[in-house]
Amino acid sequence: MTEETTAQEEPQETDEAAEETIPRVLPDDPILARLAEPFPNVVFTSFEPLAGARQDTAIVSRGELIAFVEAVKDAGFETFIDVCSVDHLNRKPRYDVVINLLSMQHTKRLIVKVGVPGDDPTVQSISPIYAGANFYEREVWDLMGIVFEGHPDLTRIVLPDEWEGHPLRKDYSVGSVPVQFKGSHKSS
Amino acid sequence: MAGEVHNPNFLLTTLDKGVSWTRTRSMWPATFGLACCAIEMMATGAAHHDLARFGMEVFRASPRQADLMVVAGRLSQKMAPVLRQVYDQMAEPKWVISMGACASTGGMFNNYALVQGVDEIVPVDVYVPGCPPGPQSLMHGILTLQDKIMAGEIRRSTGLL
Amino acid sequence: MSDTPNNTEGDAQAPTLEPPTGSADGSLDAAERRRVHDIWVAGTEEPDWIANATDEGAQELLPRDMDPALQIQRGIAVDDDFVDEPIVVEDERQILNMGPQHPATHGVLRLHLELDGETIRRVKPIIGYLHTGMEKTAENLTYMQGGTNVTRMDYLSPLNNELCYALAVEQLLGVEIPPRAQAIRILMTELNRIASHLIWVATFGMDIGALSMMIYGFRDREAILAFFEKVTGLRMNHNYIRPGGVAADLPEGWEEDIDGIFDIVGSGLDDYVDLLNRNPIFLDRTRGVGVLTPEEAQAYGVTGPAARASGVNFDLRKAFPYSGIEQYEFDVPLGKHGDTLDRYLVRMEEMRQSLRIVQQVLETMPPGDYRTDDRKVTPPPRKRIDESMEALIHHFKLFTEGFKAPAGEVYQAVESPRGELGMHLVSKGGSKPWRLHARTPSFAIVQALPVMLTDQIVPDVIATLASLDPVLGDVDR
Amino acid sequence: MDLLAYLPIALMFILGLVFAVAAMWMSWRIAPNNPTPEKLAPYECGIVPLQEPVERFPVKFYLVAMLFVIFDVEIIFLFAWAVRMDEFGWAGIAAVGIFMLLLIETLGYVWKRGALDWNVAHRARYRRVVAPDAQVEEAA
Repeated sequence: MTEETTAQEEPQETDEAAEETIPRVLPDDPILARLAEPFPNVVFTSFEPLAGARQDTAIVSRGELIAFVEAVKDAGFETFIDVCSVDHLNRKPRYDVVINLLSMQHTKRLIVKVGVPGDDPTVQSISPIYAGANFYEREVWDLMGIVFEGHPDLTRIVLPDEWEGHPLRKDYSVGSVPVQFKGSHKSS
Repeated sequence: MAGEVHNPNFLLTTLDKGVSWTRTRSMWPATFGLACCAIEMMATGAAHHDLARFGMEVFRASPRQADLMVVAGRLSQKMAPVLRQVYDQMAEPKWVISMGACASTGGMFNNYALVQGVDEIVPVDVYVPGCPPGPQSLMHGILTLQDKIMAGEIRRSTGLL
Repeated sequence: MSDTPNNTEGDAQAPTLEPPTGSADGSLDAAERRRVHDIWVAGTEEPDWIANATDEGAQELLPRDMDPALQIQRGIAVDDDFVDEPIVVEDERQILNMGPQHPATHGVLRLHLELDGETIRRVKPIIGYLHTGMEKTAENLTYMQGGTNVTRMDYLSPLNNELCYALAVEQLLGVEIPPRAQAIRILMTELNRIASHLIWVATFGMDIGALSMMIYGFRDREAILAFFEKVTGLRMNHNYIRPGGVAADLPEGWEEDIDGIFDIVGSGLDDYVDLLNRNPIFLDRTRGVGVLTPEEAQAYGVTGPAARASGVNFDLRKAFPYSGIEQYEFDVPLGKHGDTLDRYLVRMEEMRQSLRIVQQVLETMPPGDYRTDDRKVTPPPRKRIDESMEALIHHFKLFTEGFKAPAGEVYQAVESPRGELGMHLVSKGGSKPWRLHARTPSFAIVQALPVMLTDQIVPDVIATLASLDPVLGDVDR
Repeated sequence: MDLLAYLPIALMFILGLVFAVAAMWMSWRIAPNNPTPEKLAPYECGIVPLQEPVERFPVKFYLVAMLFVIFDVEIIFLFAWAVRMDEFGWAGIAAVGIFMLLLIETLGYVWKRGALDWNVAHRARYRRVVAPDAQVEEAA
């Protein structure tokens, strides 16, 4: 089962230019198949865990994110669940914005992943499509520093206003106070 | 209070002891519940463990009517000025109990987000250990504070009483 | 680009979410009375007519005449909620803080209210006053220690957090959990749901004015906490459900304790129903207050009892069953109007259903091991250590460096008392998670507050907030 | 003129005075008192307000206060009657009836004019739940 997840790994490197090495396999699920036709270079992978739901992931490039999310919404994924971000630090598109959507009608989940480069961390905001994405995108901006264009109110939500830096980035230290007893971990 | 009593019908005490006694027996805590310790503080205040036995009949929300501030929970950097403001707006004489490991020393969250110990912001009288401290430990902390008040002097007396 | 979810089961007369019709060209003067409420926008300077403003500069309420395009982009154009002419005087406007230190905000939530007399014209929830940086801390704790960090997020239902974290890690490891451990997990999380709903009933009653509910709720909850203390050793923050099973087996005589809980909580529930359900004051305070329509619930990601009260028929325990819960039968209560009364009725019914599940677990508790015997994941029993060298090595490695999880990205969701609690776990093969994001239900509930609270009077805000039961540890993490 | 008869009253008066003054003096001497600026600032749930809160309160609060005063004073008048109700007989009841009628009439007027209406029932969301079938013309 583990090679399944590793297979999931390398498509991220190539999501910018979808090479031909990965055969264009349409997902077996009818809804996702219908969704996949109009978007040739969106890579669909799925991961069958031991417990819980089958996890379908769609790796999208930044350019067509808005179009794809709108298509996903029309395909029946009407419930917005989550937007979060992952800092891969030394991977080529450094950040991953992970959008989690749920379809209550078909009881299906879809995770949309967008690679965001480290030097210009901006991506389109999906709050016009899902109003629920507002606070989540503000939190991602606040903690990870990814700017969402078109977001109505991109201010800090969780940290005090005058805070500098984005703590969840891997190069931001934990900021722990060194504890007095000997041999404790230095303030990493 | 007063040690030896010649005549059992007389109760000899000093003004300090008398006033301190009145202060300790009806301290109203200001609700400053932040996180998990606040749930234990509410459980202590509810019927089963009943703080009213120690004179803490009711948790006053506004600092104007409170004598004791129980900081129950983890204090984040964004909440620190609020804590200081509420502490300043409490009327003297006022005391602070720092309830739980997170309030006393930042607890298990030694990171950027928490103030590592409430005593960096407000003077603390009693630290209650535990994560969260059970109702019994909180009550023990309150009794310790009452003994501390009984021992202390009420005000620097300036000559003429 | 109107934002109209094609939702089928919303009842007919609930409004769909389209931007105001009169604004094809974006100008709003046509429908003067149908003023559009934005939720909040900041970053533009404050107009002079707002009498005063409190601090936190960047997060001020936006002036009323904001750019219509932004309103359309908002997606949710909450129509002015008045049917006939509103009795609201425009210029007597006041900005108040229902601030972090407030008895009725269930923690350190701050509501930035713009008031017209008692009517609330605009609300802005400001959070972050309990931000503990848990997601950053999670990256420095091994998988074994992660439970202690995660269990302090939603401090009213710690066992649900631990279960979600444990399931996510087990998905990565692909380890098989013995049936007894799965049954114990369901037993503990359902009892935790009842304890969490009991606190909710206590504070909900107290906020509405039934002060004695606070005493009853906490009194009944003590019975469950005593059972938790007996099984896990702690009243809260147990770290009992760990990757690979549970920390310890159930003590002898746990069946009698559960029967004791049935009597106390069962009779307690009947008392609350007699006390509240036909009480005219309670009904007046809760009917029609804080209405959330099914489309808004889905658009904002509100799940759990708050969404089920609006008629959204979705429960994770039925849709995506986990940890063997599909073998117990229980039903999912649904409301119709999505107001505070329906949320109350849904939660009371949920407590009864949880009691039913605990009853079934009590009857069908399988024997066997309470954690997996794959010694790479769970430590060997204590006495084995001094018998075999290999057990000692396992024990030593597990507690110093922790086990290594294969690389991968996993999302696991669990039905917590407040809604869908999900853990997005990314691992790069080390013994510490590379990234752990917790999708918490209260965050979505707080975000949907403006939609429910606009044009209400202040006492209704307290009733609505109490019925939604947000936990601020959940919101700020 | 036996001033002595009035001695108890004088004593009571003096005692009252002494007790009041002693209590005030005791609290002034013993209770700590340092009015810091924060303490004098208005309490806004812990947030430091930039400016003083607005002085112009909406008129609706003033209306409710006035109504309370009117009906409270009305009750006080009733006390005098209630104490000796049986002696006054029907004449008493008639007098009080007229007095009460006047005030109930004002209550009716005020109720109709909407002073007691906190526009809870005017909200579409509230109407849809409380009276779903009432065909009220929705705003266009």
